[in-house]
Amino acid sequence: MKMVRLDKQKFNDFIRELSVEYSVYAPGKVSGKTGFIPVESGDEIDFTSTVTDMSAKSIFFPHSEVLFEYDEDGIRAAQTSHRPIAVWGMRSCDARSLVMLDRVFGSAVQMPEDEKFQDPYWKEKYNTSLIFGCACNEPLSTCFCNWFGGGPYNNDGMDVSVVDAGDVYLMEPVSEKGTDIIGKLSCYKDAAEEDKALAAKLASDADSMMIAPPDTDGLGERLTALFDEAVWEEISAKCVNCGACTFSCPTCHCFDMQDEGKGSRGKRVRIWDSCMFPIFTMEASGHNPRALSSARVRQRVMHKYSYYPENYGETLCTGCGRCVMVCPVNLDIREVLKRINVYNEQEK
Amino acid sequence: MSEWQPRILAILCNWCSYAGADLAGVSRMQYPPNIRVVRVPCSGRVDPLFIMKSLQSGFDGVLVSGCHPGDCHYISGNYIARRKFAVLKPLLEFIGIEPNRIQFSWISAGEGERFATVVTKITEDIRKLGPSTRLVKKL
Amino acid sequence: MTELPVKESSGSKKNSVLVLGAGIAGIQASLDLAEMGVAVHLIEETPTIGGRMPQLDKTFPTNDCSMCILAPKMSECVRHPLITLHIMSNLKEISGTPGDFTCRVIERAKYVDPVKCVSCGLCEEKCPVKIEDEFDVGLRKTKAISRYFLQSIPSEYTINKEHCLYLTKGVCKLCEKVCPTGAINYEDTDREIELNVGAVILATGIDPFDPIGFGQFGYHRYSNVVTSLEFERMLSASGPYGGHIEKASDGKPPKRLAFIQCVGSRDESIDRNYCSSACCMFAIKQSIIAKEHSKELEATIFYMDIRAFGKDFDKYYDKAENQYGVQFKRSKIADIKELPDGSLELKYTFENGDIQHETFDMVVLSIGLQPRMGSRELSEDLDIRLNRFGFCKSDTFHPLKTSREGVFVCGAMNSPKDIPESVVSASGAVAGAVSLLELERYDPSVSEEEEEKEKDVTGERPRVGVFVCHCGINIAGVVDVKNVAEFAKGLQNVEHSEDVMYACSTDCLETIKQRIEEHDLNRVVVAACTPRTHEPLFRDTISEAGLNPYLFEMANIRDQCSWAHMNEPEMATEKSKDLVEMGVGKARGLVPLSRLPIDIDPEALIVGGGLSGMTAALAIGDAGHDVYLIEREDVLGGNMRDIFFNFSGSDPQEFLAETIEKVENHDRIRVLLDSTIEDITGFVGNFRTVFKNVAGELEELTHGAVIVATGGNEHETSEYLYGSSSRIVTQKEFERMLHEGKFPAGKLREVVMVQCVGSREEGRMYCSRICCSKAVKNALELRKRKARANIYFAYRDIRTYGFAEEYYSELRDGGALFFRYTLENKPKVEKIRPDDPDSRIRVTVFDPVLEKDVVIDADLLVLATAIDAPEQNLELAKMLKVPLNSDGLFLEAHVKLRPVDFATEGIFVCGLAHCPKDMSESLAQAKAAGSRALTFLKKKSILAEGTIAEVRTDRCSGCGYCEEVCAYTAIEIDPEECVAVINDALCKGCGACVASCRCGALDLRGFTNQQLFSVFDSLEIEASEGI
Amino acid sequence: MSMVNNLRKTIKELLAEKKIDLFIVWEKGSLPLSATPLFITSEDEADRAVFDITCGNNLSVYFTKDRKQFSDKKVGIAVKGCDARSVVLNILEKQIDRRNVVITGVPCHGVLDKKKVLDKTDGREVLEMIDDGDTVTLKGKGYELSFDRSEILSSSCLACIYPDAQECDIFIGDARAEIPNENRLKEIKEFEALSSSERWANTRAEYEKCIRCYACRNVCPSCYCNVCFVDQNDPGWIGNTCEFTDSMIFHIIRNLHVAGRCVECGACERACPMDINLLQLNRKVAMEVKDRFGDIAGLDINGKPAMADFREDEKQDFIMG
Repeated sequence: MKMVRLDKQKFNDFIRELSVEYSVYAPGKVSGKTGFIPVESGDEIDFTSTVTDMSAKSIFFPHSEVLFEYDEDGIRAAQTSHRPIAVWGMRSCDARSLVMLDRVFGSAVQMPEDEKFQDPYWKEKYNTSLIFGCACNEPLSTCFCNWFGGGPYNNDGMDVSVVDAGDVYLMEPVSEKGTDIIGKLSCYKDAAEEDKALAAKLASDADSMMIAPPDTDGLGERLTALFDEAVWEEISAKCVNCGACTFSCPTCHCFDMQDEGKGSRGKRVRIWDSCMFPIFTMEASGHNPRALSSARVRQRVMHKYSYYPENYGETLCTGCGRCVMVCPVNLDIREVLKRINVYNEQEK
Repeated sequence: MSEWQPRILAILCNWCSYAGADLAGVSRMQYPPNIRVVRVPCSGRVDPLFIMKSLQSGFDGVLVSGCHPGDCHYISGNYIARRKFAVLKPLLEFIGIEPNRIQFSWISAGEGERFATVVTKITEDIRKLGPSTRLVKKL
Repeated sequence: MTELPVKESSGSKKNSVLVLGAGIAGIQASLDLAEMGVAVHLIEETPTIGGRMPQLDKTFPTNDCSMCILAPKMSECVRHPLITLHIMSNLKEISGTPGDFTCRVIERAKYVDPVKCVSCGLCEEKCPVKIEDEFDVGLRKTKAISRYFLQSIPSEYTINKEHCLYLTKGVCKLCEKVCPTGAINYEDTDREIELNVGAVILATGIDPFDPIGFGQFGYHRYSNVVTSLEFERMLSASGPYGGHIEKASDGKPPKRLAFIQCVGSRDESIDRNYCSSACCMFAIKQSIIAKEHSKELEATIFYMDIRAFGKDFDKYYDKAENQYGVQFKRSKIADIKELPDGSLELKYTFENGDIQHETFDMVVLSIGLQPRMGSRELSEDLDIRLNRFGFCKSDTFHPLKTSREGVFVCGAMNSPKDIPESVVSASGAVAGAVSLLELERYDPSVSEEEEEKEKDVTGERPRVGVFVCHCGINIAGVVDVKNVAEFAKGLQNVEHSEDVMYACSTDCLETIKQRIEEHDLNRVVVAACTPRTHEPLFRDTISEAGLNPYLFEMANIRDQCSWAHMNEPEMATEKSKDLVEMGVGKARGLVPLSRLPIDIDPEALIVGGGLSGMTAALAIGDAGHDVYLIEREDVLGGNMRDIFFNFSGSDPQEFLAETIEKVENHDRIRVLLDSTIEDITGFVGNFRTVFKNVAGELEELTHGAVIVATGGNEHETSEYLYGSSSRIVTQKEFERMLHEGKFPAGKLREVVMVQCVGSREEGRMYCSRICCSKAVKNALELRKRKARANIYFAYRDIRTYGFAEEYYSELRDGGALFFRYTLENKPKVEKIRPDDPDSRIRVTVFDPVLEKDVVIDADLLVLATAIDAPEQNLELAKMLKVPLNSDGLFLEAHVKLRPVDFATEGIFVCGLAHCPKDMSESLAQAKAAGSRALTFLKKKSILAEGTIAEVRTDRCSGCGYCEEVCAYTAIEIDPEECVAVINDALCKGCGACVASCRCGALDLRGFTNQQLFSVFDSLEIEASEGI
Repeated sequence: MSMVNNLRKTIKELLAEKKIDLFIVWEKGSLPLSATPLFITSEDEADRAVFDITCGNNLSVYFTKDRKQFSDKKVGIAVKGCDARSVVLNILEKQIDRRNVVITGVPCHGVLDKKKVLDKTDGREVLEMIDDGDTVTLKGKGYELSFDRSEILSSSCLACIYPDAQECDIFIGDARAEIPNENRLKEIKEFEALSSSERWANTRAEYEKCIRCYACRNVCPSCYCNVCFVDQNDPGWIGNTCEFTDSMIFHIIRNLHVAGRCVECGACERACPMDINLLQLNRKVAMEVKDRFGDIAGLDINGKPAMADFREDEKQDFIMG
């Protein structure tokens, strides 16, 4: 595959050209917080943060999404825009998360092959999307993407991999869609050999900045073995069970459905939910299988590092570090995983 | 209806304000037909959330009325209510909800005329403000 | 439905009572009797119940709205199945013996069929005859066909036959023509009925003094001189001027207002040498209210003495003076002159003889209270005696008995009274009446059979029936009723909708029942008039059709729609649709409610063995219930043991001895002397008390009611050198001195009495009420024994209210000297020989008449010391969870209408524990407390309200806010489970706890969050775009 | 440092004398700007206890977690002035048994607000922070910044008048009583001075950010309902969507629910991942409660919470005349 270079001075042209066919999303600031926002020109993009405050998942899986509306005349599907989505500037951790989410929304492993449910709301957006990733040259101290097979220059989930090389962006298509688009757009030139060398240098520099991961092999099994252990009480002691971690997480995807209606008119809305909330598992009878905080914290950890890997062969965590940053009580997932390791060896 | 007509929810306590509203009617006092009355036992029953919900639901204004201090059929329900409103109203004004959208009054069983006056006043106030938009939830 | 005694009068004399007069006293007496299971015939002369109270705008000292507090009682009274109301009726004769009277009653013709009349008012509108409105004391006109006042109960119209053109001249009949229901009946005649009853209670009340023949103040000559009653109507928001005070001369609001006190009171020249007791407070109230209407207004009260002697009255007086700036001028009005601009020039004389002139815009005559017109005739008809002023005669020890056995009196009929005292006397009279009856305890709960008849609607989807009432043209004349009914058909869950001519008519009620059957309706909405009057009727109707009565909702499209928007028919129709939609919204979520029975233990506990406690014990014991009378001391009698005289000359000690004997020998009363209460737990009907008995052992009692009669203490003063000399004594000590004839050595020539020792000043901002009368009484006794003694009074206001005024005059006329002192200039007291414990006392007091100090070397100084609340009240109040006021006195549920009840059901108060009062008043209140307790004890069970709060314990975090905000102590936090627990017996269903519960753990049945949300959400409102 | 040593010593003593089963305190967090709660049950853990500018968490929140998890334990807790008021409030509201808690006051000179720090660094990551009492120095990749400590203090601390516990069993050092603070209501008054529509625009912009993660609620010691009203669904009080009206009403009602109960510790604002200036409304409400009812939440252990109380002669200027 060929690498191309985009002069940053031409970045606006690039976005404009992309906008002809796509709704373009890119990192931007809303009221001081960074996330992925719809843009029409490069000027609206704010690319200063390594990890945006909010992840990119809400582009495809919004916090509140109307599924359908109803009235006396019947039920109508929610109105959606049919323009495909292009996302610019997704870090490897976010791009990888989309792959993980797509498995859930599009090819749930629990279902037989011919009955696999394709979530239309996700699929419609995701399948036609175009992801321009952006490698991290300066990973943060909270980044731990290298723990689970990722890395600052990992390309999973991207259609085009982008490297910020000073005055230019170096782009390399990593999927068919990526190749197509690179072929279609006009505002860049083929990359030179030095460019490729620079990209490789930046990649290895970035990799070297990452802190060496602990041993995560067999983490799932270890967790399963600890299911009934008191360690969860210790780990969860400081957790206040808010949803800051789950809502900022690029891979958390639990939702609730609510009907909002008045008389005979209304709509059904899918809303983010969090396994941290006590009512998440509240049953109609009033019984709550995860009434205690420890059970909920365990669930979150198990889901990410045991259940999902069991089903799909990789963890449901891309190591973006957002949960580490937002946790109001500094319950650091990295510390939790280390503690699991230690507990296994020493105390069990 | 051709012209915009505000719809105002009035939450009235059973013993004083609702009786005052009845008296206004019995006395054939005329006031604007824009209020929609909900009867509750006591102003003390009124949860501030009722007011928020009504605004969200699209009412253009809300009036809550109970017995004058000291008159409460339930001894002190209106005092309990008053504390809630004393906090709610400044808070809503603080965030920028128009002050006249939500109003509180004391109307006794004998104050039919006052009821008519209060309703006239709040209707005029809200007509001036125009349709409520700030907390309305569109379905 | 229930096992209530039948209300048929004849042949059931043993459990029926006739009450004459349906003012507040008559209403209270009827309600108390009916609650005990007694059938009541309530006879009222006018076309409505309510008496004088509805004429009042506000009531003192709380400024409660009079109608707000009275209306619920009125409707309760008229709805009670055991009360038969006879309006426009007069009692003509009582024959037979106590326990078995036959009463002849004339029911006057009403000329309007009350069953057909829907109170639409068309007749009044069309009637051509204007007459003076009695209710608004002539300030506005009414018609020959009318209702007495707008909120009359019953609300039906009647024809005034003296003025009706057809009935007097045979022409007109306009009302008949316009009446939509054919309710007019010119053929109606007076009817005579005979009622067989066991006892009679008279409560005919009072009339205001009519100053018209009393030239001095220019009433009816000067347009801006009005009576206090007229002024009250002016102040009233529902009055003729809509609450705007206007001068008759020019319609402008007055700026300077004068109140002249004692018009028709304390006036020997017109044979009214009694104090009307209420007018001082009435004037203070009116001045405060007038000032509230307009801040610029200046009010001056011209008075002789301000008699603010009731509970918290002095604080009110103080508020008027210091907070509202009302001027108080102690002076005599010499003359009033009308100036050309209609203002009035008052000439008045101060105590020192100074004469002043001052101009006012309006003068209010504080008219006194006098016996009701026709009371002399009535007394002859009924063979009862009156006192010299024409009030019904009763004696000190039996204040609620008339001269005829079995006939009781209450309210202001036997002496001028304000509202709470009338209410007290009414309940008290009931105690007398029930002692003549044979009453069984009864069970008001719904029988199982009845319960089974009720259709189970749980799990059914709502099937709502809507009935939209035309109310003749009352609604249909404005609202497009058919359109509304049609609209309702389209609403979610509405199974049936129709318009009906008169929803409340018998045939329509049948229709509703049929439709419930036909369409299998499980919720009913009636869009008609106000639920405040009609909800009970419709609830009964759907109940007869097998639906739980709470599955009903009303939309008020008459009182609050068609009547209020008569000129905007389209908008009124739109509003009606919305109201129906909201009604359906509420109805959708309604669920059946039941009123759970709470068993009642038949015994009563009375705390305190003084006169009040003993009297209450006898009232309950005589009604056949066991009573525990607990007393800390080793002897019964309390403060009464120190009382030896009274004005009437009868012997208090003899009466006390009789009472103690009756109590001690009563087979229903267990006297527990030398005993102290350790703990009281439980609630109405189910109290449990642990006390330490005479042997020092703990004993436990169970009982259904508690009466607090803990009395009061004489204030221990250190003022005026008390304690330093044998010649300085309190009135209590002085009374014993008089009784025992043991006076200080030597001649007793100069006796000084100082009033208000410890009362009405910092630390005790209340009047001890009885000290003035007591001092006067003792002074008169002294006069009897030592005719040559000179008696001097140092006082602030002489408060010999009621008939005690006569004795005050007697003393004054007999030469006693009175010096008024002020707080700033109290009498000075010194011992002539400081070291001698028997020294004579030199009293220096400023005489405001002579404007100089007067020095008296007294042989005896008698101090009228205050009455204190016992300190133990606090502990008892905590145990009972009832409140004390800032003076340490027990605080009743409502100072006007529930003067012996606590907000917490099943607990009552009487005597000095409530506030200072005299012997007769204590007796009346003790009987009242007994009666009120019997309204519970006479039932085997009481029914909890249907609309009460409930807890979802899984949501409750036990923060205790609900407990704090509940005025009825109906919620407690269970200390073990840390969750709120509601006592169904005590919950009144106000919902304050529900709205105060952040956790959503509480809800109010009948007004649940869900139900109310569905009302707020029911309307389709075109939402505007958010900005 | 001696303060922290004294704190550690106190914890050890309490544990050694078996006066407590557990001590709740802060320890150094995994990030330079964070401290993290620490639950000490044995003396050897006590040396991990710290108290510094990073210790923003109001630890009293843990008493009501999992339905009063410590109800059968004797608990010691380290508190700042605001935290102490939370403890008092929870005692008044029967969530904590006074007899079972050893309130240990620590002298507070304010805690930092991470957002303010990141504003200082233009969003650059902080790798090290040094607080010398007056000046704070931040270090990161390629930069070092020093500035006045007050510039990064939480808005709650800037308005604080009770930095130290007014009700406590032990105080590490000398507790200060109420301290003057002229600027206490400055921001509120300034906001009030804006026009109604300006205020609305402002509020809307802030609360539109809300992602309904409920971190504000969950770190709040006054928010301990078993099921928060917003989570209840029979009936559902308000929607859980991110639609502005739903979020706004959630916050309005939450504010009313903590009216007279909010100790203005600022935990909510610091916890908000979307940087909403949550405390502004809380402080406005607290100001009204103080003005109208004379109450300051959690100050009087013998008092009654404001919203469970009333006085007959209260100001009622908001009632239609």
